[in-house]
Amino acid sequence: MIALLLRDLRIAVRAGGGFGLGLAFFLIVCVLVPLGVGPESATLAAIAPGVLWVAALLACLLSLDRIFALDHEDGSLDLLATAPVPLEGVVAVKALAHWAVTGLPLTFAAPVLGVLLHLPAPAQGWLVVSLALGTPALSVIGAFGAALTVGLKRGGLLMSLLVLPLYVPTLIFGAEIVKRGAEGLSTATPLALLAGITAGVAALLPFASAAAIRINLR
Amino acid sequence: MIALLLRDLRIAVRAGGGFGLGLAFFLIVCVLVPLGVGPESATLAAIAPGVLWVAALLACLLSLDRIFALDHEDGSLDLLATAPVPLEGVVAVKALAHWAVTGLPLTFAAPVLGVLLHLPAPAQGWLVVSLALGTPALSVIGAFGAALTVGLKRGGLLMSLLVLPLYVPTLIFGAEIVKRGAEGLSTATPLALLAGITAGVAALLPFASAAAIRINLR
Amino acid sequence: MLPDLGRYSSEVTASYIVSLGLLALLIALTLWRGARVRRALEEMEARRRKETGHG
Amino acid sequence: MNTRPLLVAEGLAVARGGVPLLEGLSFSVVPGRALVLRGPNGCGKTTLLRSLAGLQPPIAGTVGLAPEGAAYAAHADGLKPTLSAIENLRFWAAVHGLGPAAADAALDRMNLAPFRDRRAFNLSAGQKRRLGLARLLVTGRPVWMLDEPTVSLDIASVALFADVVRVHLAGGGAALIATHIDLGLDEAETLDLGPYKARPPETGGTTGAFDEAFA
Amino acid sequence: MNTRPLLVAEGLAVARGGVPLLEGLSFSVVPGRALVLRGPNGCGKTTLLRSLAGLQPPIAGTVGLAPEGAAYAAHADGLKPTLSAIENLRFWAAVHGLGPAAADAALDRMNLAPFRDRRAFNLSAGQKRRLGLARLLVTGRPVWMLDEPTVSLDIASVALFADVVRVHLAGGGAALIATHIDLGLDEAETLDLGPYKARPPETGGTTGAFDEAFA
Amino acid sequence: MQTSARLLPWTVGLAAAGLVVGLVWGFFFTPDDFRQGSTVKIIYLHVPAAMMAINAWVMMLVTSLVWLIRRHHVSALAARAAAPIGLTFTLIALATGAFWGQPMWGTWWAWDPRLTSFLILCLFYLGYIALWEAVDDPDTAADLTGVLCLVGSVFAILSRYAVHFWNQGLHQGASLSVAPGERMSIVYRMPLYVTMAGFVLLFVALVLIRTRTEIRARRLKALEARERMG
Ligand code: HEM
Ligand SMILES: Nc1ncnc2c1ncn2[C@@H]1O[C@H](COP(=O)(O)OP(=O)(O)OP(=O)(O)O)[C@@H](O)[C@H]1O
Ligand SMILES: Nc1ncnc2c1ncn2[C@@H]1O[C@H](COP(=O)(O)OP(=O)(O)OP(=O)(O)O)[C@@H](O)[C@H]1O
Ligand SMILES: [Mg+2]
Ligand SMILES: [Mg+2]
Repeated sequence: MIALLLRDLRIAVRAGGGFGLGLAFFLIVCVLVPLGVGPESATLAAIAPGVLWVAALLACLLSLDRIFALDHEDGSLDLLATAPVPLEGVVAVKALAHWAVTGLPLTFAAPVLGVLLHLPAPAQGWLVVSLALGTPALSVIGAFGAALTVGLKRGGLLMSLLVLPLYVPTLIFGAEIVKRGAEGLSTATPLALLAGITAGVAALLPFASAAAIRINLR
Repeated sequence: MIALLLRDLRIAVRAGGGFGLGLAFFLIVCVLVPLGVGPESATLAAIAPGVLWVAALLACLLSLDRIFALDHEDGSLDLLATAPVPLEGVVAVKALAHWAVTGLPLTFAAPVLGVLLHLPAPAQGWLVVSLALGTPALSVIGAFGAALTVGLKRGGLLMSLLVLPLYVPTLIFGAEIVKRGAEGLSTATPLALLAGITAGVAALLPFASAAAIRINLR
Repeated sequence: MLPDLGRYSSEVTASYIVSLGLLALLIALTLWRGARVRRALEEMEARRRKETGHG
Repeated sequence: MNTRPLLVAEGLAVARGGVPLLEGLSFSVVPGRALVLRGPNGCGKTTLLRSLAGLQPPIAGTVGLAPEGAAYAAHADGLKPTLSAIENLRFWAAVHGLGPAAADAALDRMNLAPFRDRRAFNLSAGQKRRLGLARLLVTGRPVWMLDEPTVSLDIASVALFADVVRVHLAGGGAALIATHIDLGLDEAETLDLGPYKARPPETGGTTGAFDEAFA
Repeated sequence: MNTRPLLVAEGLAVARGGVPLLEGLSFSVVPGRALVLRGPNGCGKTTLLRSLAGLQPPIAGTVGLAPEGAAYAAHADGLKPTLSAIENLRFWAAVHGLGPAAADAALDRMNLAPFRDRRAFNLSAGQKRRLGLARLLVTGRPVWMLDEPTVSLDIASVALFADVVRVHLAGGGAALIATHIDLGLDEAETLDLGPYKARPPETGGTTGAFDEAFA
Repeated sequence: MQTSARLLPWTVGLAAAGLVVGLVWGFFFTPDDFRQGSTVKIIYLHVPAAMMAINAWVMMLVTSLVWLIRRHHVSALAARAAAPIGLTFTLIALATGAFWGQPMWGTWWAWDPRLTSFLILCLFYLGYIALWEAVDDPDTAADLTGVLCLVGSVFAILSRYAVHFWNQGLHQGASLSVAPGERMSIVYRMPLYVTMAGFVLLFVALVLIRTRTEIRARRLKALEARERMG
């Protein structure tokens, strides 16, 4: 388990492993949006929460694309399945590793981009909080999607297709938190709901993912 | 050449080949944005052009992720490089195939999503035009990025990092066209510039891409 | 002896600190890596010289 | 050493993609013995091994095998291209609850020591394969299931590998090897899969799906 | 048949990852003959073949080969998993300017006819390999460069393949084969790469260009 | 190597001198601007940094060309060495600019064309460095990044025009050039010149050091590889 975590992290920080690239993607999307939408700071401020969350979501999505696929191609997934470790654990650990490589950096980088998008100061804190709470859910759900599509060549896009709908609740509550924070309203409810989602997902989805992988392997 | 085109298209329409998935991704992003940003139609209308273009751009990006990587993994790129066809041609054809699979459907689907984002009616036509003009450039530029990263495992994200900045001009002009269309201004200048970019890129970049591939193969 | 920076003292000082900080970081990294690589290379060459000396 | 078989297959029938390939297979492997599976390409060796390893369910018959009894080595080696040889091995050792020492030993055993810190990505075909086989040594599993283990190994390496297997058998292990070449293992009896080819259902074979046309 | 060599290598030295592997290689292959490259794992066979095929520049020496003279078959087969066997072949035939007829012929030749419409993805290891070799028949190139062509082929298929090569040679072609097993080709002379192992530059070996060159 | 070794101490010394003098002078001994108040002092960091950020990329472009055409290894390594420095300067320009914007424009960040194009330049730096890191065969990496640098430069210029087309900004123009409008008085310009010189020399010095490091690193890599081969 620990070994698996370490290995995944090590692979991630190796050349071409894509550490920090999720971050870069996040950054770039946040830069592109104003280029498309236009520089009026009022508009930007209005859409900032939504854009930031969508960007974070896409960054996660893109980076977990091949979370299992690579292991499948080189056969290590077969071997892990026959190894004396529960496949559920494997899935959970891989999701965790992915979060550590993607979600965590995103959370820290978010405020800077908030500034770029003229996100009102009070909302900054809430942005960080909501991301810290929400990104783990993104990773776990994404791992499920990756597990479903592990067998397929070019599964990447199909996966995003499957996963994005699953992301909807997380996105809505996450963005809601930031929006309310910006307007100085109470954020208790969405916070609770978001936390609930993350907890539930982290507790249950790994089993589904493991099942999906087993099916894909035979 | 023709054979290559047909083959790529056939692979694309095969199961898991990712035809229409770019489209679906486009659709989903356009759906997610209102969820994140909120339902006020005024805001949406204001940001519609930008969002649509950014979404289209990401859809392209995601789907061309592994345009060469797959051929590299299974060795067909080596064989194509030794085959009696110019590598530049190969690159161009692959970009073309990618466009036919991604950019083209996007263009047709755009108006629907425009409505969904309250894009004012007059802009609809311009949206289609700008996409039709711009997406080929996206494919060609993307092919260049893919060529640069072909050797690498998990090159996908690095590629987006390399490619997205290159997309900036296309994005700006494309979105500008739609915005001006929405406001009923003249769109001649950005149209001309966009067309210029597409033409220039299509004419020159394949050589750079081919060079990059040759380098990666040795 | 700091000159009084009027209303904007915070901005000015902050910008100076940040910039000099960044520069310092860059320089530190450069020197550190330089030293590390040089050391590694030297001991590697020493080893090779010994081997070729023996053989 | 005791002779309770480590692996027992009874009336086994396996299918791939809905096509029954082999049926009526019954055999058992006792400690210290190896069983070499022979058969033309596509007769179902890989499929059989996957079924025995529990990666896919047989369509008929039973597999008697201690849980965590078998280590499976497939066509693919399960190596991470960006990790060094030793890192790859250490990982598998850790997964199977063995320490790094075991990994080092295994590396030397397959004499890959010179490539200890080389990215797997930068190994030649045969070196990769050897590394993949070294993995078996860090599983600590009694039954080895090997799918064409000697692919792209040179003569020396094949001999080395045969040696490793011999030691494993001597240590009370067992091995199931699908291969086309002769390993020169005198502990090995050979099982030709030809006779067990699944008959089309009309003639009483196990029924699969309708793409019999190919099989 | 004429005996102007189809492939001439002079004073060839090849490197991989900046490390010189082989040097001082000089040989030539005339029509009708095959050259079998032998050498332990990692001695540089693959690298040599890639250099000869023009995929990577040699660090010294020259390769004399007609443009479009060689067909290269690597460790990987260049098959599209989602395309059927025949579609894969037809594609390569078209790329080399041959018609679908050639593809069908090649398929039968490697007796893959039963798997004509099976996705490459669903072929067994050996079947995949055979399909990859069938590709050579649709290139129409005189010089074949084969990297361990018989990997995971059963005995029958090896014989079949040797036969195909024999015919190719008889037709005035030539072949360069890196392999560890004996193909039983009597047209083949063997070249052992052992003696050509690159020496370290101290003892006058070729240097990997810039890297060690500068002081 | 030898030439650089001889050059190094001088550049280092001069760079240090220039920076210290210029910055101290600028920070302590210049009057406040009547409009901008003390914020004008930021210019001594901002402008040189911005200038060098651009020039660094130009330098990389040139060296990449030299590598691609003449296959001169050192120049490729020089390009690699320059990238992080350029990135740092870009960040400094951005940061100081941001701090300047707060009082002047009342916002940390505005999507002003020059600012935006700088942000994009920053992205190009990131991509370039990432590619260097990702490819592990040195020559391949050099070639690829070289190609990227060429194409990137073209697109960087394109983007600049695109951005200007996209939004007319509130950022002041190059007032050092003979602009008709407000020219900074001599009081501000002298220290500015000095700091600029300082930044240039600093850049040169760093490039020299880093290039030497890169060369050593590469030799090291080669020797290790050879050792493994035995
Ligand atoms: C964060 C955003 C900013 C960026 C990226 C930025 C970037 C630049 C660049 C690229 C230059 C050109 C240097 C040259 O022409 O050689 C420049 C010069 C300058 N900037 Fe900024 N700037 C920013 C914010 C500001 C702000 C907020 C102010 C003050 C209101 C400002 C004042 C100046 C001045 C006075 C110059 C000197 C013009 C000249 O003499 O060339 N900048 N900046
Ligand atoms: N990218 C690389 N960097 C450094 N060394 C490498 C790289 N790739 C391969 N090597 C080394 O180059 C040597 C030659 O590899 P090559 O694949 O040519 O051997 P081979 O003769 O084909 O071996 P095999 O018979 O196992 O295929 C091997 O020792 C390998 O470890
Ligand atoms: N997904 C699939 N659907 C249908 N048939 C399949 C599928 N995968 C493999 N097959 C067929 O199943 C048969 C057995 O495949 P298997 O890989 O077990 O053969 P094998 O004995 O391992 O051959 P080899 O010695 O070449 O590895 C082959 O004829 C193959 O064509
Ligand atoms: Mg098999
Ligand atoms: Mg090889």
